[in-house]
Amino acid sequence: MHQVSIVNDMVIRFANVNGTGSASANNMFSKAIFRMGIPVSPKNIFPSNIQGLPTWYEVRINENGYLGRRDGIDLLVGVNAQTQARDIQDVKPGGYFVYDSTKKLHQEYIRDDIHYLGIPMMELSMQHFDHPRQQQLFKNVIYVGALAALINIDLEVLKQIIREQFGKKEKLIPPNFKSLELGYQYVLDHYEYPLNIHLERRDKIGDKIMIEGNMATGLGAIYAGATVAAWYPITPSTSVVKGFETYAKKLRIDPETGKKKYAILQAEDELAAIGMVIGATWNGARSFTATSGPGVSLMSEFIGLAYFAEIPVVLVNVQRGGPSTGMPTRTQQPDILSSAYASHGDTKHILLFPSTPAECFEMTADAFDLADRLQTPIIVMSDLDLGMNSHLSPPLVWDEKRTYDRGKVLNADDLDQIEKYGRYLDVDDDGICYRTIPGTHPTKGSFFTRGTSRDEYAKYTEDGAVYVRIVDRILKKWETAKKYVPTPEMYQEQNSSTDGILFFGTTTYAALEAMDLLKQQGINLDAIRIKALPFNQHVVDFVKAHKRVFVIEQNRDGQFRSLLVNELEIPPAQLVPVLNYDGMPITADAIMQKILSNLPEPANHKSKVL
Amino acid sequence: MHQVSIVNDMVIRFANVNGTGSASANNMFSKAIFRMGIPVSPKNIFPSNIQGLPTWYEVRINENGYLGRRDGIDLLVGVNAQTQARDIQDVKPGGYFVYDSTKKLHQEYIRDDIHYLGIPMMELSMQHFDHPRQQQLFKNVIYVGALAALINIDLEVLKQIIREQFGKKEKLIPPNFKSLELGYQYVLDHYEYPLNIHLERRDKIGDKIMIEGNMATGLGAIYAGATVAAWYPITPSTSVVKGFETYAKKLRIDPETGKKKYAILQAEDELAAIGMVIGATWNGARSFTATSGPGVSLMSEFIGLAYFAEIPVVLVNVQRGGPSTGMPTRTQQPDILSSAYASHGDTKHILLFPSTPAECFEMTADAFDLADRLQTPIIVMSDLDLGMNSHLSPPLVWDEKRTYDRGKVLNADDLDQIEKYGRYLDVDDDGICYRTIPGTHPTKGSFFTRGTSRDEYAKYTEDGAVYVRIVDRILKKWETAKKYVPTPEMYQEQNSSTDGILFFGTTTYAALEAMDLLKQQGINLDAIRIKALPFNQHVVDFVKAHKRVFVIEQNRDGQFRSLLVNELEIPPAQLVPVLNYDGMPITADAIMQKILSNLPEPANHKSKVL
Amino acid sequence: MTFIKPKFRHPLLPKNKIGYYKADYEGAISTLCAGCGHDSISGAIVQACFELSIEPHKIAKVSGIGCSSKTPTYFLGKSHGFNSVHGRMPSITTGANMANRDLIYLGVSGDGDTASIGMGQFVHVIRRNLNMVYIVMNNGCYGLTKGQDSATADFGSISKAGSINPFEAIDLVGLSLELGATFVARSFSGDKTQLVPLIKAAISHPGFAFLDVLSPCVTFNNNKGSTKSYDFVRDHMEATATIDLVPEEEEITVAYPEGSTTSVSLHDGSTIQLQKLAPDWNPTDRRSAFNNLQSAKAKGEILTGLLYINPESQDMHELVETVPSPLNSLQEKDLCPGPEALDKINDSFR
Amino acid sequence: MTFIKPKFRHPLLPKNKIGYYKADYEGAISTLCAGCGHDSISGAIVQACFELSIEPHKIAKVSGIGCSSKTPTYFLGKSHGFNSVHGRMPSITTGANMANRDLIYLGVSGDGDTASIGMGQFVHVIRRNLNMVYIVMNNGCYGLTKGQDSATADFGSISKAGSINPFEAIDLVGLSLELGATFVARSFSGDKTQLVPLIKAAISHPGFAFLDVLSPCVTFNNNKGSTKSYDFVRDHMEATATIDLVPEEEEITVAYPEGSTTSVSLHDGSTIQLQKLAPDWNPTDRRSAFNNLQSAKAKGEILTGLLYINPESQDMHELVETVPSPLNSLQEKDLCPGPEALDKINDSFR
Ligand SMILES: Cc1ncc(C[n+]2csc(CCOP(=O)(O)OP(=O)(O)O)c2C)c(N)n1
Ligand SMILES: Cc1ncc(C[n+]2csc(CCOP(=O)(O)OP(=O)(O)O)c2C)c(N)n1
Ligand code: SF4
Ligand code: SF4
Ligand SMILES: [Mg+2]
Ligand SMILES: [Mg+2]
Repeated sequence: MHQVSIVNDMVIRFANVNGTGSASANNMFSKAIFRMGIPVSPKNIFPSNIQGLPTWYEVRINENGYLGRRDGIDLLVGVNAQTQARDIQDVKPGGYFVYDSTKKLHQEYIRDDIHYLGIPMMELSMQHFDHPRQQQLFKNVIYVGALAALINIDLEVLKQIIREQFGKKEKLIPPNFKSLELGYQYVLDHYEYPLNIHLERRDKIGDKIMIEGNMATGLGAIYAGATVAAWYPITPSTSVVKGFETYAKKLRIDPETGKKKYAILQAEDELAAIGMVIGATWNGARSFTATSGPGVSLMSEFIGLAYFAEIPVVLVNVQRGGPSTGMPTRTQQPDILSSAYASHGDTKHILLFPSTPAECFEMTADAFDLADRLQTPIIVMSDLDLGMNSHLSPPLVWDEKRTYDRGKVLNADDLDQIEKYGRYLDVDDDGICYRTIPGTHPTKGSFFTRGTSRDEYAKYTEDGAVYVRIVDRILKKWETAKKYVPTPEMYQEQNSSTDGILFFGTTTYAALEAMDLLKQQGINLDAIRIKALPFNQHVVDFVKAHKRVFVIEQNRDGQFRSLLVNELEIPPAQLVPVLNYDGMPITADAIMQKILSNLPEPANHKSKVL
Repeated sequence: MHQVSIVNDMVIRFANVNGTGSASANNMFSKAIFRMGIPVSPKNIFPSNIQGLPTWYEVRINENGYLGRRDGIDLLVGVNAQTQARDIQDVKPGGYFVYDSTKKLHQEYIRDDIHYLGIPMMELSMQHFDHPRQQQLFKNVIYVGALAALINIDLEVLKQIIREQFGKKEKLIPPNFKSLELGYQYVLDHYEYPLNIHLERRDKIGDKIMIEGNMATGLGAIYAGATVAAWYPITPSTSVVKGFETYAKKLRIDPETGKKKYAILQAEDELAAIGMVIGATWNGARSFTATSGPGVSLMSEFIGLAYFAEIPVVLVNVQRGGPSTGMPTRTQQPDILSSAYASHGDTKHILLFPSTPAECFEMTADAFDLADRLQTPIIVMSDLDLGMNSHLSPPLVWDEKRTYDRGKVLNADDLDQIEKYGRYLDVDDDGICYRTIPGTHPTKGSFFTRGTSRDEYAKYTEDGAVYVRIVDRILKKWETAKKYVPTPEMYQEQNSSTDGILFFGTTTYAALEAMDLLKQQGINLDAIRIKALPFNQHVVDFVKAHKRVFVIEQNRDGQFRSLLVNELEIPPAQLVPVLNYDGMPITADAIMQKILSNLPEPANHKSKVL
Repeated sequence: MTFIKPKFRHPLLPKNKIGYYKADYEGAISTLCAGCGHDSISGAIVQACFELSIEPHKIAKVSGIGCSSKTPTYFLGKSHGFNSVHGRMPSITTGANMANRDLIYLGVSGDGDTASIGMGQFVHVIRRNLNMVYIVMNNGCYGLTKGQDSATADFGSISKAGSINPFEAIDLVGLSLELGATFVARSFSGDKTQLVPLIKAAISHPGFAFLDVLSPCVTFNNNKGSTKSYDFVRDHMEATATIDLVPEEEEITVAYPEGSTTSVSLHDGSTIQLQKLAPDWNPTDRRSAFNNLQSAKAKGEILTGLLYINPESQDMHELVETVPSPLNSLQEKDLCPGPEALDKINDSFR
Repeated sequence: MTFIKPKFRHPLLPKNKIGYYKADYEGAISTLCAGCGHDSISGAIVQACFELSIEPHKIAKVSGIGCSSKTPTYFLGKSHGFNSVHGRMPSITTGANMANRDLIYLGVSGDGDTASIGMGQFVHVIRRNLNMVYIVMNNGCYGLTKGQDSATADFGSISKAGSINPFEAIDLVGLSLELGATFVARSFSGDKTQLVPLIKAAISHPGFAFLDVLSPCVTFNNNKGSTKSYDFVRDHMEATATIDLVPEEEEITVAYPEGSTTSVSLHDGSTIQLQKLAPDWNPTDRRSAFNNLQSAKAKGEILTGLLYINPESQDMHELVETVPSPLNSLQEKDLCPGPEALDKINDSFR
């Protein structure tokens, strides 16, 4: 079982019980690695429950920047008795199992192909703290201290994090320090350290930040000038509005009066939440809501209203697992079709697919411009993995020169210049009409917004020809949208393979790693990452340029693939589905295997010499 | 302007004001033609309003049985001053305009290519009736009398209809007779009759009936043994539950106690309506709801629950026009995608597509068997045209030997035989598991129904592998369903053309006529009518057997075509959309034109000599 | 009823304080049934806004779906309107109001729209004390979908012919009192003398002002004890299974002094008892409003007037402490923290 | 809290009239937070059903979504259960009840589940007087989504630390009284002496029986005035921006005589005042229930006990006049009119 050193490349998993305060200790652990300049990516695997059930925290550390999920645990910190048997099975041969040796390990749990490292965490904690609640809490910090010694985390980095975190509650600093040291010292006294898998400081982070997607989304709404946020709590979207609120409180309070330049409305349900958004944007404010699958289902009647009455809406869908309540604390990308075609009747909606927190920020801000420009719902398609886990991300960027695009809105002066205003007149021949905000002008520009058919002057009509004119014009807007939505990212200067790989959102992490893995086997794939629906010409060109395109997504039914076929009229056989839908983020390995199994003639896929 | 006689082939339109009692007079008109043995098909074109707005009643009479809508009005009865100008324009050259000559016709309305026939309807009515309300009502009967003379309707047939209708309110019979005669006599006295377009008795009806689709749907639910109907009023579905109630009152009241063997629940909204259905079927009753697009949108969260928790649901979607409130009194088939994939997450639902009232009856009854057998929502996709208009239909049939298929339900004895019951165990390897009804057995068979992920024993789990097993098994059920759903109808013994035509629901009427029109031009198309999703092998074979298939549907986005591509992996280019979405039923002519414009090489499409 | 309305305005017609004619507050011609109570309420709204000298474009009209919800087309043609979806007017109005606190929000709904599908939103808009007028045009039935019972059926305590409504009616006035609404009133569509001042008071109230207005449906309020002519209509409709015959009726008007009781005869000949609060009624006492309401109900009477007003009402903006200027008037410079602030934020995530 | 429950049953343990042990009414081990009030209510339900000698499989348990809605897993393991979707328990129960009037329907919901998203269905199930027990486990917050205010916050009239809830609480007891509920009661999770008989009475009531049970949330009911140890938890959570530290607490129990008032100290040190109805309280007088409720509220007290019962209650089946046998027991022969009847029907359409 002697192994060579593996530096800065490992997966560490913590097996905890929720409600025991492990979250903060685990976060501290990841942050320290980040601060040591080593790329790191933690994932929370938590139950739909508040206290007493198993929860895992899985950290991938990889100095090459591969931060998608990877199977195979190198080191597992197992402090949950309920799951110990299974946890031990999950350690990969040659790996480590760190456990609380206050209680003896079951004899039957012993595998002979892994290492066991007992630390008497609870015992140490009880020796130093009186109150049971503190004993429980600091036990977690003790194992962080132990890990610091075992895999070589800089203790000072950890302490600095504690200092910053408890700056205002100073009395909490010494017990945290103490706990760290207890664990650290125990390892020093009892084990050879560091282990063969361990860390070394690097400078691989650059200006990157570590942030949850939902926080970045909330910040995007702040920067885009949203003033009315309406929502109803639902995992995993709840922290979007929380992020918005956190920064609104910091940045949007009138310093003199203490009054708010924003309103956050906790609605009575999701129907009301999106209704409030529609009311607010109709009335000229920027407004948004965030929800997850069940919420989108409930919102679908209203989404259709916004589509047909042409009202800007920004809706963040932080997707979670399964139909119905499903797996509410697991990740998937299962709402592609239900979001794209939400609501009855002929409707289709603009979707944005961020894949990093920086894009959550940027695309959320873009969503407001797009909504105002295109006067229609814009759905930001995030997911639990992106939204609720911290990700290493490029910093959030706000271009100094950027200004809000409020789209075609007429003010009083504009109206004075117009002979006869028609809300649904396609003056510019781009499918987008001019809207007016209530209260703008004493005599001109008022109209009746409605979900029923109406003519160009917003007058109710049951005339079929007029209806056709209006819905065809709305379709023209869809064409226009292609100019405005973010263009896909290409990962090659020029296509060089007959096969392509296509992905979006959080499948990106694993997809890029899989490409590199395949390249190592001499298989070169062209790649495209899609950022928005409607798909524009680049997507068409990419698909056309390849005999076969692997479409990677995280749902059972290959929904994104359906969307591609349907919107671009692609022969389905050209698109090979690569699916994962067990609620855990897809791994590079799974992608690679699936692609390999589809490549009977590997020779074809070697890079062409140009 | 002299023309040859046209017998039993015409379109007659009545232009009325709603709320004036014209509906009953118009119905009487159609019924009389039906009773004269001549195929007839009336369509109501009514506003979303109760009184005072234009409404039309368009009757196609065709002894060859072509009863889809046809453009070009042969005779228009224009008794609505508001629309007279437009109505007159709609009469085809050589046609007739019958109007109330109590008021003089505007000079500018005079066209020289049509005939004007003034009848002083109001004047006649006022001469014979005192009360304004009666004057208004009988004016309508007067024009029916006039038409009887003009186009040769048997007066006795009309009188018999009146006798039957007012059997219990005898005092209403004489004034109706009187009115008929007033109109009839006026024509006799003032015009040459009958016109060159007129009727002659035939025997082309056979055992057919004339009934609204919704009434047949309601009857289907009665026959299938539905006991709990939960609904919320919405046009055009309201009359489904009304139909159910009408017959429940007749057939389902315990004669001794006067108590009901059914419960009709007018819910507070559509969410509650489908919730009640789910509760009732979970508890072992047959139950259904009927709604239209906005209702389906509101139901979508619950539809996902029923899909995932595997609860039988029968949902009738009587489709209407447009997204949002849209054109609530116009017909479309615009909810194909939103019904097939209703709800967030990976879901797909079984759809049935009736095209006649007889099929509304049969498929509704089937829907209950399918729901019980497959333990999932079954959506009957009707539409306004089918549901709210009277159609000439084969009689409703209930096979004496038919018995309810209640699917896999375990009773107490079954349970006693089972060691360990698992609600979601795929015992028979067809994806369908055994359910139990609450209260069945004191100690065995109880389980917890839920929308969250769970294992084969209905125990909550967040284990991804179990989730995958369950949703894959649900997909297996989808394959099994192909065996159970109605198979498509083929219109040829053997395929004989390179091109096919594919349709479903109410497009059938016009599609079949279009085929004949094309045949007259030497163009022969193979045809298939689809009755259900999932599509089975017949559909695959049909599409494969043809170079090109025209898909006829009534929505903007070609939703059925998308469904075909998506479910059958068909190259989209093979399917040519033929669309109509102005809210009026599609015409044979429109289909023919579209197909012709897509047939550059007509030679190819002539029938092959076999 | 549709006919052409004259555009011409007589120069001697009265103007209000801000120089508008009453016609400036009117809307398109109504397409409701002749005699429908809803039209009377529209008229009262026009009158109230005219008398209050509100600039029409400073009003936003919001409604759900139903005959009642169509009425905003028929008044205040110079105001923006939003005919939203069934039962969701309150959420639309909430969003709109939060975006711009400076407009007047006039919400119109029906008893189906409010008491059934819209119940949840109704309850919660009351709870938030949103500054708006909320008028329910209450006819005890679903007019637009052809006369099904609503959850407020039967205000006359006489059960409907044919289908006897087996359920307790929801009293929206009692309900809103219980929920702490800060302005609660009831009136009758045809009682202009009472209705116009109530609408004016509701508009002036800083918070949620609820107005339950009984509004007879000509066509579907087919109560027992109806007159001969009604029988004729019913017989005809029953025999032919069509409901296409709408009797043209006159608007029902009523005038009776405060503190008294009157009996109103509806289109179909049935009657309801209205009781008007006395002039010395103290509308700031919520408990006595409750008690009076219950007593009247026990007597089969319907209490009308301003039952309750909370003079201390604080509207939602005050409760959630937004800035005094409308949120929709804030500009990019007020809202966007800019790149430097973002640098600091980025730093906090390192 | 998860641990293994012993399966062994002592032969001397008491059985009820129909021969069941109390354990036969228990469910799976709770996974709620230690000390959660909801678990106490589950215990009371078990006790009540045991004492009433109901066959467990004759009960159907229905709930929405939330910590409270999870509890049906933790009691009556031999009964069918349905954990439906958020806020929609009433409609599921309505359908179920209409299908089979012979079972007992036990609906469990939370204050979020009922007073927010579920408000519409709550109001309407009351109106229909569906024969069911409707228990709201009322903790004034959204437990499962981590502690947001609910519409019933704040039952202790002490505003929450951090975010002060600006809105009036909805009093579900007052609301259901106003809506004409035929059985209205309130209790406290830890008051077994009061709660068990109330649940038994609710089960026995032929109609809608509403039970609002105050049920403190250990984790998120973080009121002001909390004890030192709570401060520590809060400080830690605030500083680390995590809410992963749940204090293990004991169940709060209380016992106080009828007619008296008691003050209950919650986990976080804050207190609420409970007032128990006197033994001679007449629960059939709806108006005095109203008045008492208002008076208690004015004093900052929460009235507990059976406030109102309508002894004439007729449940929905009686109102809509269904046959006495359960509809789900009717067979094809009872339901299907057969081909001959269809021939006649066809004829009527010719
Ligand atoms: C989601 C949805 N369900 C149902 C309908 C059909 N619908 C239109 S109006 C209406 C009832 C209106 O009743 P009410 O609010 O009392 O208005 P009234 O017509 O009586 O004035 C219904 C059910 C709809 N438009 N949308
Ligand atoms: C449609 C929908 N929206 C939101 C949620 C998220 N959610 C789950 S439980 C809950 C609130 C539960 O609060 P309450 O009913 O008071 O129960 P408690 O946990 O406090 O007992 C919410 C909002 C959901 N499951 N479904
Ligand atoms: S149906 Fe009734 S509510 Fe609707 S417009 Fe006519 S009278 Fe008014
Ligand atoms: S979070 Fe609150 S309500 Fe939920 S289980 Fe814990 S203590 Fe109970
Ligand atoms: Mg109404
Ligand atoms: Mg709660």
